[in-house]
Amino acid sequence: MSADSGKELRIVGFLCNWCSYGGADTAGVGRFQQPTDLRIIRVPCSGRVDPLFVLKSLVNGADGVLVSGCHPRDCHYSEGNYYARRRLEVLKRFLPVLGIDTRRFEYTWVSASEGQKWKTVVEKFTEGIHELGPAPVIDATMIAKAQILAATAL
Amino acid sequence: MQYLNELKEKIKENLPELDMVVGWEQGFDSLRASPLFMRTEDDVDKMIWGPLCVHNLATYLPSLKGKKVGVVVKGCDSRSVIQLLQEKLIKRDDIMVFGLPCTGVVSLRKIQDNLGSLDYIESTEVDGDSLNITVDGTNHAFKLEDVAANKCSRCQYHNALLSDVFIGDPITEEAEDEYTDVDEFEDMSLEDRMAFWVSNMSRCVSCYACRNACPMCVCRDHCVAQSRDPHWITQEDTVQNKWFFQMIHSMHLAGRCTECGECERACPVGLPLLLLKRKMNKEIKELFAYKAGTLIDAKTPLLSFKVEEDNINERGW
Amino acid sequence: MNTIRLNTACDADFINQVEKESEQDMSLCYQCGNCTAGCPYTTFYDLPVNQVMRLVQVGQREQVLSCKSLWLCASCESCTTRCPNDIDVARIMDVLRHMSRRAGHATERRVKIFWDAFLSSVERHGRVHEMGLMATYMTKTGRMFTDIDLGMHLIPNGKLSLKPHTMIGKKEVSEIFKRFNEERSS
Amino acid sequence: MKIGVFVCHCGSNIAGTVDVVKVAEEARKLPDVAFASDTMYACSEPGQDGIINAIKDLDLDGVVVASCTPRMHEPTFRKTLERAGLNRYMFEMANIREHVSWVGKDKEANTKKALDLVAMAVAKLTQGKALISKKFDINKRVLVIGGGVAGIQAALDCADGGLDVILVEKTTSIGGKMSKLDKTFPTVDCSSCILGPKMVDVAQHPNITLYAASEVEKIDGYVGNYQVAITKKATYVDWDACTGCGLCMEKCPSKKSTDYFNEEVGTTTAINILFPQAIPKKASIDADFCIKLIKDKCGICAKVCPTNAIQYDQQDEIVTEPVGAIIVATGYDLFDYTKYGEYGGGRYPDVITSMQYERLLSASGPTGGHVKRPSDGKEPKTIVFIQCVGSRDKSIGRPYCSGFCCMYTAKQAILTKDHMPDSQSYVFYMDIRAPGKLYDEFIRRAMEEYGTQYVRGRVSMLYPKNGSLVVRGADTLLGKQVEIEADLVVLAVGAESAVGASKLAEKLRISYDNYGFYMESHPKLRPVETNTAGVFLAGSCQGPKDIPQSVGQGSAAAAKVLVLFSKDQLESDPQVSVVDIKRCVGCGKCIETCPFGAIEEIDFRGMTKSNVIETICQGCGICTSTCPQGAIQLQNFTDNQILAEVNVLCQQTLEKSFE
Amino acid sequence: MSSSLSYAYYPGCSGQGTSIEYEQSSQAVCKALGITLQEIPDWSCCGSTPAHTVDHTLSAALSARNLGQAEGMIVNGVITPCPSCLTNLKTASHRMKDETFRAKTNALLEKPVNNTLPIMSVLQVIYEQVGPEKLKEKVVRPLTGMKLAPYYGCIMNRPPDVMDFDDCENPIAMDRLMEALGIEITPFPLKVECCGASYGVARKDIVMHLSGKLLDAAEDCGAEAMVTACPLCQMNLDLRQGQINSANKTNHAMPIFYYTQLIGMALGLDEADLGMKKLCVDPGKAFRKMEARKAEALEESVVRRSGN
Repeated sequence: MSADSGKELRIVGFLCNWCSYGGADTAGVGRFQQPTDLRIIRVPCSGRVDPLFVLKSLVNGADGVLVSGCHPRDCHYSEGNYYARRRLEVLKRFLPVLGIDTRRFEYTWVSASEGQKWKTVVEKFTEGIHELGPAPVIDATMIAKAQILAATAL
Repeated sequence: MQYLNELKEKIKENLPELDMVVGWEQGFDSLRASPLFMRTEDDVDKMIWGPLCVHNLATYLPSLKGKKVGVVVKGCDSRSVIQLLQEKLIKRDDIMVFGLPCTGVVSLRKIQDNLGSLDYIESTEVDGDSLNITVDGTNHAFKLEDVAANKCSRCQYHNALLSDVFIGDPITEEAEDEYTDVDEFEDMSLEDRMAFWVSNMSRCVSCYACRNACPMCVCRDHCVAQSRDPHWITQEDTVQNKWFFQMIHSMHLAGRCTECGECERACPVGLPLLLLKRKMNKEIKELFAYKAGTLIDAKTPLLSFKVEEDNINERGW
Repeated sequence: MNTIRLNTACDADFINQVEKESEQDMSLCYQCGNCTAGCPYTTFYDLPVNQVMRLVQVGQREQVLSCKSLWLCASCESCTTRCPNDIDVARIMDVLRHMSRRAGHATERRVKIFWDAFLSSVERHGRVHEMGLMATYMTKTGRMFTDIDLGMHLIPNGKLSLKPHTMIGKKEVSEIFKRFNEERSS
Repeated sequence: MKIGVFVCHCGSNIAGTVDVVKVAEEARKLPDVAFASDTMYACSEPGQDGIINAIKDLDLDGVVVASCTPRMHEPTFRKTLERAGLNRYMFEMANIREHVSWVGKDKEANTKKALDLVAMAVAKLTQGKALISKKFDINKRVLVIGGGVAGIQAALDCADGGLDVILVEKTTSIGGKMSKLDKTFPTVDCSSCILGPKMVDVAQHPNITLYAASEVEKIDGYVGNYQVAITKKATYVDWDACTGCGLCMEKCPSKKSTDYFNEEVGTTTAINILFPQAIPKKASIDADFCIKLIKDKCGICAKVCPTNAIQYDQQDEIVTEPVGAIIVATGYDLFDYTKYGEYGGGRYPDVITSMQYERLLSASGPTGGHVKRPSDGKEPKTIVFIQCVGSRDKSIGRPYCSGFCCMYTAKQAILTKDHMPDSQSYVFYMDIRAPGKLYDEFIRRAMEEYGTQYVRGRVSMLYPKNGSLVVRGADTLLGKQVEIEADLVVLAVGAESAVGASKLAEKLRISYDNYGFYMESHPKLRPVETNTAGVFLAGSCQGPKDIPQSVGQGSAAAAKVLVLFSKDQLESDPQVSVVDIKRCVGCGKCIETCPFGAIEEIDFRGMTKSNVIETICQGCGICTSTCPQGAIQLQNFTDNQILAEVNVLCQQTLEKSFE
Repeated sequence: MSSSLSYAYYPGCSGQGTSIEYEQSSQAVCKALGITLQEIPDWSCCGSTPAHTVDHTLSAALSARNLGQAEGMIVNGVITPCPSCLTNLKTASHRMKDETFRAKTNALLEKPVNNTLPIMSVLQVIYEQVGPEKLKEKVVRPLTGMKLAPYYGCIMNRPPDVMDFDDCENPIAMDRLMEALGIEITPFPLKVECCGASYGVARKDIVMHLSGKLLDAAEDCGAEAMVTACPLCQMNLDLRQGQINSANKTNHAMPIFYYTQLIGMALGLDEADLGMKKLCVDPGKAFRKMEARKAEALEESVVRRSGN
């Protein structure tokens, strides 16, 4: 299913104010059309993104989470994205044990001038999320099913 | 009860300079040990040592900050001490470490699985590599190996890595840890993995015993799980909240967890909580060739960075 | 010169088709003329390459497909190599030639006959039989003395075999043509 | 809390693809929203008045404006709130233009998205609180990096405005690219005649300290209080003693040294004064060619120097200067045309760059202003100029127009005719870009009065033949391939970002585009500002510029600094981290990760705690995501504020777990 | 046998006919340089220019059949002396990196192709795997005194994305190899200009014009012979030199060598194996000039030495 057809999915973006948020603005100024699923939360720096925001989103119904910051070496705060890179990479690798598809989370580096790149990132990521479909919903039905599954597995 | 007398002697020798020494004594029955805070020589005589001494006593150190404290540690426990020192959560000058070589400790859960109930233990005897438990007049013999904690079979640190006083002969053998348990778990389908956690977490009673037992959980009264500012977890009794708490715990322990397994041991409903932390450690090891609690002078990977990372490659977005 | 009514005379399908078959974006061309500047064949063209590109941009199907230039491009890759916008111009020329062929044009008849003779030689023998190729060409064009002077050197030096190559899998090769033609006609 | 929501139409910019009325209607239903309406232009005077009136009439506690990017108008609306008596931080923006209406065409989806963004902003605002700025002193000195014409202008304007100026120049003289030019367009006046006096003014201005042969090593601090470490590179000459007499140059036996000033047309001596009008007029030694420094022989310059200024053992020296603002004017470099194999890749001596030609034309150049071609010293008769060499060419990664090449090529064609009346110039061009005052007229003059042949098309190759160069190009107007046998080929090389621009950007913590040009804060409205407070741009470091534009920007940047320094104190941004002293366990992890050293360890009633030094904190929030107990919170981006936004978006049905 | 220099060899059709001397000399030189050529079993025509003027899939299929034949062989890659074959093979391989195109191409073939082997020219292998240095060591009969214009033809290096060898505007591989033999290389500006390709038959005027220009330029820059790596170029310049002379009213007598012939000579291989006699324009004059210059140089050095 392509990103622009069918039901919108819930994609949360955390973008650093200086680079990627600016890049998304640049994409807007350039009128680069993008799928509409993404909602952007502005943060000062990718280093501000506690991986727990991502997990919190994923556990509570986000179908995808995207973090984007300045390219390595270009952090407005010199080092924020280096910390972010380690933390987010660890996070991405942690997801499988939870049973969450790693493709539901990605982090990228997009500068304020890269409007075209931002469009590509949004398109690619959104398309990927649509390919995965909606994230499993943790509701009573799922819990009941999980318990039966667990019981039979024993 | 190897080395016990020597250990007692050493503790008594050093007790005058210390506010207390933390060790183990027999708990409410012969199978169970509990922490012992020794302030007098009489206290020291109550001490026990052996495969029943399960608790990681390092857990008590941060809350005893400011006091001069001795602590008795097994190999695995010593890693927690090192990690606490590395993070400056305790002061080296304030603690005295009594290190021991350890061949493994029991898993009460495994024994319980065999006996059905642990409520009526009459006597417990450790004899070489076997464990004899009498319940209701019946003797049950176990091989220690069969009822040892999971962490013991893959133990790479039998001897305390750090000690001011080391008692006994160091054990030379060490096992490999390839995180096969993590790999096996991840062989299951994504759906099954998620179902596993959802069903497990639905049993969680939110008692926070896992957190309280964790030597590296140092926020204590200020745990974000129970605060409104920041308000990470809502008051609702949901699976999401419980599961998310375990994620918080894992993330907070990323690059810090020494895999002592206290979280899992302390859990009253037997949730496999160590698995999450081991997954985290596996990735930390692969990414940064780092193991928590092995070097005092090291820097925790997530509190540092390299401009060019060795193992993190851009995925070409 | 006729006036081209840019809005009504523009064949958008044509532009799309060229872009699709060549996998090139025609709008990238800003008419700098570098392709023409470097083209060794431009002296012989009726339309210089940059004008071919321009005519495609404005959707002039007939004029493009019926020009001689398409049949005189030797795919020397000069245009592609030097295009500042990384357009594979030679590939566009090739694609236009395909379209021209399919539309039944052959503005350089002898060139087409030569190429066709070449391919039919490959189809029949699996490899090109140079002597046979020349024979076919001469018969079809009626130019019986083409390069007869060269034969005087070639034949005695063993450089022109009278017999075609012997090849075991020549049927495999003709099958390729067969499948191609079947697919084409379907 | 009583929040007012204002949804902006932005004319049709937003309203065209977002149902703003519906967004406002739906916003009214959100918790804590006391008022919501749509407005044509929220940023206009009536728009702002509407906000003020609503605040006053309804006694609002906070405002959400859904319009364009906060990077544009957040400061505007914060001032609006202040005028209405509200704290400026009780404000959030929902970016429904750049992030919604301009990037999606589906009105229904856009409207839904816009409402989500509004709901997020409202939720964040409910967790916000009033923040008060602190005041701090500023150091009214300014650093200007780069001594080209933009930097000179900026330095002079600042100095005339009464500021102390530190001017740092990488080479041994100020003057930049302009000092290499013979004449300037469109007036054809002598470059050094108009630049020279300005250079002298710099040297003589009591408020300007000039560091030539120096580079910025490190920059610490923040707006108002920067500490700049400057490396003074060893010149092996004591500049306090050197009088610039030039005796050393006469006697230096190492005469094959690279002549950078003359673009390597000819050579110079190992000890040299960059050019006769250099400021400072001091000699320096090129260590790559000095026999004394390489082989420990020679030493002639030391013997002949009348003031004993030669110091072969001189070392680099680092000085630190405290400043309050920085103007970056590091200019550009020229495209390396050897990337073009079809132009010979540097193999043909008579294919030269426009800047080399400039030196050949210059009366103070290596040929004394007589155009002699490099291969045999003959005067060329036929000269071909090729434009867009390294401009507008995607295949070599230079898709942009360098802007000034059309003009300088016309100038050079005119000068060529002036120098050699019987010569003929040809210019291969793609488009002529001459939008400045008197610019197009100038191009016309080159054609009409000076007989320059303009050929519309690119050159595909050139090769030597019988002592000439065959230039093969296209005349697309004719639809023909054309050839010219030329005696000299001049390549109008484009501009690219200066070597080392990205490194300096990292030191300055400013951003740059894909080509290394520095990013201005807003392309139209804040063209000389950067996103880093106190750092301004002038000249070609921001993008290719000609002399008038560079001078204009130099003055503009100076004006911005003077405005900044017009107050005695600056207000600190209160969006800094704050420690909740109760929650802090004193582990020091925040101190470890803070890139600015803005967090210190303090003793609080016998316990170790962290404390944020407000003026140093830059507000990145790394500490906040580091602290496990959430004890240090970046104001306006607290965990609770971000969580509030997340919660708006991710509210999976909360099912009670079974017991 | 697993020599590190073992390649699947694609001779190309003209190697059996009009460029037989190129084929012979390539074989002989490779053998002498330790490059093992295993002829692709039952290879077929790549389709050359005519195929790609009809359809790109057909063209790719004709080439790909040969790549398929080579895939079973234990070799380091596929090599061919002919630039036209090279272009076809490489373009087919390049385009088949696209899944859809590969599927379309494979549909025309008996047996699908994996497209795994690298494809190179014999020139590239000699230049990169042997190199001018090693070649120089093996020279027994230096060709010092010979002045040559190197002519690469238009498609040996172009387009650079596909061909991925040497410089597309100023290739130097053949220059360096020839210099290793002692030959003096004259600066030749038209190294990559097209010779008129296969228009010799249908549009002779084109070849007369373009190849004529090449001969003029070679003579202008003082070359006494030309060296080339392309059968079509060689044929246009050599075999058609007479036609060119009469059409353009010139009287060139420019020998046109294959570079392999010259390497073979310098390595001391049997002339019969190099097909030197099969050239149309007699190279004798060029060799005589070379010998004369050699003798002159020898004399000069003797004089200089005795003068000391």
